Amino acid sequence: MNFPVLSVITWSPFVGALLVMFTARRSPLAVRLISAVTTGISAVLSIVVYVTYDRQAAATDDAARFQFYEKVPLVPPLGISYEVGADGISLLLVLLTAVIIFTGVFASWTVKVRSQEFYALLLTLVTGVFGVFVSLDLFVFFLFYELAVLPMYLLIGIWGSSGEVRPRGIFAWAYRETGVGTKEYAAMKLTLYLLFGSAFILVGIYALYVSAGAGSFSILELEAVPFDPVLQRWVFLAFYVGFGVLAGIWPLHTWSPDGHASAPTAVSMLHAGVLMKLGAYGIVRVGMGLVPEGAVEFAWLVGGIACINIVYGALSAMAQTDLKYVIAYSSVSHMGLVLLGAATLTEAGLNGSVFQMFAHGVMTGLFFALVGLVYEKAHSRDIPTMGGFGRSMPGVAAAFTVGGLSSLGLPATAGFVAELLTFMGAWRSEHPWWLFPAVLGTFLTAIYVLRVVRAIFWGPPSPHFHDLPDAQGPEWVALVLLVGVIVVFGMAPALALGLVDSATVPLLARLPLP
Amino acid sequence: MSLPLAVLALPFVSFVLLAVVPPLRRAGRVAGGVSIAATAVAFVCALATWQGHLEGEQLVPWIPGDAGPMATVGLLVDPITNAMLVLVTLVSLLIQIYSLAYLSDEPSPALGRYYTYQSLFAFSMLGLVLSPTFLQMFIFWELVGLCSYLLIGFWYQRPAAARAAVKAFWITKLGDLGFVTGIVMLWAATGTFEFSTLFRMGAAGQLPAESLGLILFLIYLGAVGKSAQFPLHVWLPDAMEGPTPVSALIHAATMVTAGVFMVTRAQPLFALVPDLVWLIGTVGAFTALLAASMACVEHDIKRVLAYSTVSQLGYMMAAAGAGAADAGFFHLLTHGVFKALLFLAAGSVIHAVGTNDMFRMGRLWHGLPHTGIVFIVGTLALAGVWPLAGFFSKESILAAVWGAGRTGTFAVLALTAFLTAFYMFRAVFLTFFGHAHAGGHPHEAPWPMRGPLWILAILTLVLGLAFLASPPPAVEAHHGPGWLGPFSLGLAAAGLALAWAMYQQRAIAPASFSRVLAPIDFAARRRYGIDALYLGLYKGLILGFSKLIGLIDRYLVDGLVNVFSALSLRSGDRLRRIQSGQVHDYVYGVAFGVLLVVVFAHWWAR
Amino acid sequence: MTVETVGFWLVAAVLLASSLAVVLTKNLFHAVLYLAVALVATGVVFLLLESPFLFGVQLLLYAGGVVTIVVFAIMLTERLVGERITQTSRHVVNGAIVSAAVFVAVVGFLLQAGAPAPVTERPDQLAGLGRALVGPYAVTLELLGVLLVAALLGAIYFARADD
Amino acid sequence: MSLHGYLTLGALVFAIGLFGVVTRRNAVGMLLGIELMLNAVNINLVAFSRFHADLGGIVFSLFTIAITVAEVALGLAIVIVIFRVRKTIEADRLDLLRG
Repeated sequence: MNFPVLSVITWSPFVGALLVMFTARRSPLAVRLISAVTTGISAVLSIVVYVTYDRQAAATDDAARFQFYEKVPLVPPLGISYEVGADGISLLLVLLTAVIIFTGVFASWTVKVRSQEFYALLLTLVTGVFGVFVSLDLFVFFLFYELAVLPMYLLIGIWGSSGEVRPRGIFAWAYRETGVGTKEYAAMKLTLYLLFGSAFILVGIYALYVSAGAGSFSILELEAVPFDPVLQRWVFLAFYVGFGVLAGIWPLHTWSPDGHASAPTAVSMLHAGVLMKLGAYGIVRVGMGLVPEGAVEFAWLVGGIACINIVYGALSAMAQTDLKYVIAYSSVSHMGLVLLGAATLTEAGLNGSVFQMFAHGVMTGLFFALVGLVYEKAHSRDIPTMGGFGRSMPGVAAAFTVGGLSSLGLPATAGFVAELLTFMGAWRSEHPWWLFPAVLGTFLTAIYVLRVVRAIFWGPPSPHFHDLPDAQGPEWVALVLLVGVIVVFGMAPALALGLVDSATVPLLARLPLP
Repeated sequence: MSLPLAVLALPFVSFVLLAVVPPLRRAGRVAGGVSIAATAVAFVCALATWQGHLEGEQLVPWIPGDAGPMATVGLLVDPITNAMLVLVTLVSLLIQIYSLAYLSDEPSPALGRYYTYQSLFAFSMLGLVLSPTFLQMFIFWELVGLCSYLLIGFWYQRPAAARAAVKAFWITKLGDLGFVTGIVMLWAATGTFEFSTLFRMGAAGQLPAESLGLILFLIYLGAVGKSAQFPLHVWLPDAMEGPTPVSALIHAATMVTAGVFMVTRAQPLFALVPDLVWLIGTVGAFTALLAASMACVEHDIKRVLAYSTVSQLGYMMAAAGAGAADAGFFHLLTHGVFKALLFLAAGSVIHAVGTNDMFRMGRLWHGLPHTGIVFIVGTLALAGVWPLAGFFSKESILAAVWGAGRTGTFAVLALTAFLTAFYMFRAVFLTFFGHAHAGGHPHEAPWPMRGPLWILAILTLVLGLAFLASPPPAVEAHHGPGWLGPFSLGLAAAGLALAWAMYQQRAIAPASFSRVLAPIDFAARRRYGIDALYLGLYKGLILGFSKLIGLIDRYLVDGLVNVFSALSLRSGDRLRRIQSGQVHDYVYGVAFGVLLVVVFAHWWAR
Repeated sequence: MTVETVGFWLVAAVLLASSLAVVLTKNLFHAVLYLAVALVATGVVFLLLESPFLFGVQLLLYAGGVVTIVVFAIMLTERLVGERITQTSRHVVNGAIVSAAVFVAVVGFLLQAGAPAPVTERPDQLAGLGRALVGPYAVTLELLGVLLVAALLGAIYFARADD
Repeated sequence: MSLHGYLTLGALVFAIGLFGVVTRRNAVGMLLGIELMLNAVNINLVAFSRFHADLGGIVFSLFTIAITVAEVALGLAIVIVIFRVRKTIEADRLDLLRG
């Protein structure tokens, strides 16, 4: 038995959470150090597995697709086992998660209230995310999925911040009764939405499990089962809706702006950066991987809704005056690009989609880290009152600009490569017109991102704020790391795409494309 | 290929150094030194490349794919590239030296930032001209756009600069949408971005005939945005909010010519679609005239030059539209030299008097003789006066257009040539002669600024003389009829004379002149309403629509969610009344449950 | 009329009468005493069903233990309140209707089901019981022990004096 | 005597117990009703055991008895606590759990 490297990556944060809960009482520094070390272990190991993955073997031998494989039977009669393994897609996303949580620990260095519990929950959540990306057993996959979703409720409900939404319009009465705008509302909304999605996923998983003979939850074994086309269609729809809620598909996306806006910095980073990717990953891995006919059948739906997401999200982002809402809606828009890439069912598009998951994850992580910094220093998220921050916080301004440029797909940032590949895939897909909403989306993104940059960092200094300090100490670690990843992967996309390609090509080869 | 690679790498190294080593950047002048040194060495390398006729192509995979790389990057060196390399490095070098004095009042960190951007720009522009693929060209195309954005917004605390920067970015981005769509479609049809492969396929007739027109049109849109062609020209005059050296480098000599360069580069492809070539020429000529007319009523000296740049870019495009991309490219090179000269001279004037408004200048000749001389040299070159460099390139364009039988275009260009002479001499008379306005005693700029001016002025003259001695291929290729030379000189003279009469002698009142041409004057002063149209579209359509979507999302899509939520809360509120807290009631409930089960077992389960 | 039949009717009559008395009598103390009678009668029913062991358990544990606890409880609460506890009933008609309905439903169900074939062979009950308790039901028995301890602790916790 | 006889007897006692539970105001009185109901169940279990020759019924009635004892002990403890706190054991005055 080799060193169980994926398990160590996955459980290291959890061990960190336990250590934080049991040993680090009343020592905020120890809490942070333990968190940094345990997530650091995950980060280092995820780089190691990323580098040592044998691409050649994966390309030639179908059995070697999932490497670093571990399997421990849990409930043999039901075919449940702890089965983990990683291919190119998983590895890239594991790397993303590691980067985001590692920087997230630094970005939330200044959390003061109940920091012990905060970090413990955060680390628990990360274990769930890692677990989803590496598990090859649907049952365990689902457990990790829930583990990744539920701590969010507490994290937002306790450490979040409330905003204000004025009840207006024909449904104003409903707003008055639901407490919209408060962090409790946001936390509840997010949790209910995601559990709503989970129900669909669970149904889909059981449908596959039962119709395959109720012998195994293993993805590898279920892949080999030729399911009935009609079943495939229904199950794909269930997966699409279930994972799609987490991926923020229109019109089931409204939890995301409220949730992201209310969540504390590291949680927003993790949530927009990684958790939404969980949804897209689920659609690709479980949806396309296990029910390929359903995926082909409903590509038009996935792609069409993705187009709505792109344009609608960008326009909504433009209309916001709250900084966090802008970023949250931009995530909705970019998740549209991710799903559009996947829906093209082409090599370029799917590579673009996976790369977009990575690029957007890092970028939005950077955004939320920066917004957190600005919020912490200015105690405001209201864009119209801001201005001229570039003078007092040049570092934040520069990092925000880089993030923004990546968001609008400027070359030499990771966002460009992802968008370009998506475009290329779109025009080669069954529905070439998808190209136009996607391109339009990048233009709209350019408008709202640069408007925000101009409104916050440019122009004469705002009279409402004085002596805003730039990022300092641990916060720099987060910013530099994230900016570096964006630029490096933008200039040398082969770093990621070679690996991704080795995973997407076999996936696409299994699709019954016309 | 190591020499061209060095040309590309040096500014990049300088940029990376300045970007990731904050102390170096914050040192200001030291950062300038780093950047200037890198550019100087790059210039030498570019000269060596040019002289050594090092030509060739090299490609490496960039985006991997299952069946070979999906996209490649690399270096392509050919005569066009060589000429551009020399121009870009030379003008960059001179302007970076000039800026050292021009921006000497800036705080050190800001100066360091400026040179960081300058290095990035030099790198991006060189990468653009060295591109062997459409994709790489697009990458650097966007990067120079980014530099333009950052440098226009260099004084980011000025609202006007901030506005101009985003406007420039958005408008060029609009064209770039076409560019990227076009190359993606081209890739989908052919599977490659490489020029050489595409040219080969084009020559062999393997390109999809029916969609090629659309694809190339979309790609041309990128050039429309970048090279400020009608109707996307509106950003360039506003871009003058940036520091003057930036205007000289980016918005006159190099970046804005990228569109012309691209059309020249992809000439073998464009030649396959004659209708599109016709369109390019027509739009170019129209842009030339439109911009010239707006330059005639402008008060701001930099904006006059900006409109003149738009106008000259139109000229170049018109040449390309006449199937003479080489003539256009030739004009690009000479224009790069003397327009940089004009901008830098204008910068020197602004430096001396502290205003951009020509009507508040006058009689500067006495205070600024050096600047005056070089400005007039540049003006003469721009007006196309023999034997300066501009004469030859302009001549070859007119000859090419006449030779292509496009009389209408020729007439428009001739009128533009007349207007060019007029508005440029208008600027000369208003600035250097006439009546003194500005208080104080304007004095000549320091030598770091004067040096580049003289170098460029001498270059303008020497190039002209060199062309006289040995006509370049573009001039050789396009011989106009014999009357063409005198004719265009006559146009220039007429423009000079009119400007002299109106602004020096005051023999003709400008007011009475504008009364005669009232509608045009009215429209030109309002920029033909194009800016207002864009503003209206932006505010009304995009922002308005986004507001609407924002409200729909908040109050309709999310509203429905909240209605569900509120209804659940309400029904929960009703249902909880069942929970009376009375144990007896619960026992009744259990009893009824048992009854229900039993009844069910009785009647339905049978 | 066998002995068993006669015994059954007799015991049934006693059981029903005492049960009714439990739920109808005003005095709580008397109700407890009637409950004791009912429990003993149930024990006799067990005897009729050839389960002497269970009869013993019923007498010792139930009739002895439970009744004693209840009596203690009543005396405690009386002392606390300082007055005799009489009890009143409420919604007697409703209660009667519901109980009658449940009875009718159950009996209706019984009438539908046919009587099982009488079993002739009688296994050795006591030995079998012992084996079952330490065999298949061993874990359950242990759990029961845990439950009893927990209940005991709980009862002590609840009933402890305030301090 | 047939199985039905015993079962009917059980049902009757059960019904009487139920009547007690729903009509008694006093918490102790309700507890007594519950005892009756549990007894009825035991009768059923033992009767089934006897007529099916299966010891399971007897085992279960043993368990039932044991659990009943625990239940009574706890129930009465709770009653006493309630008594201390609320000064009443009238069940219809105890509605803290009303929704």
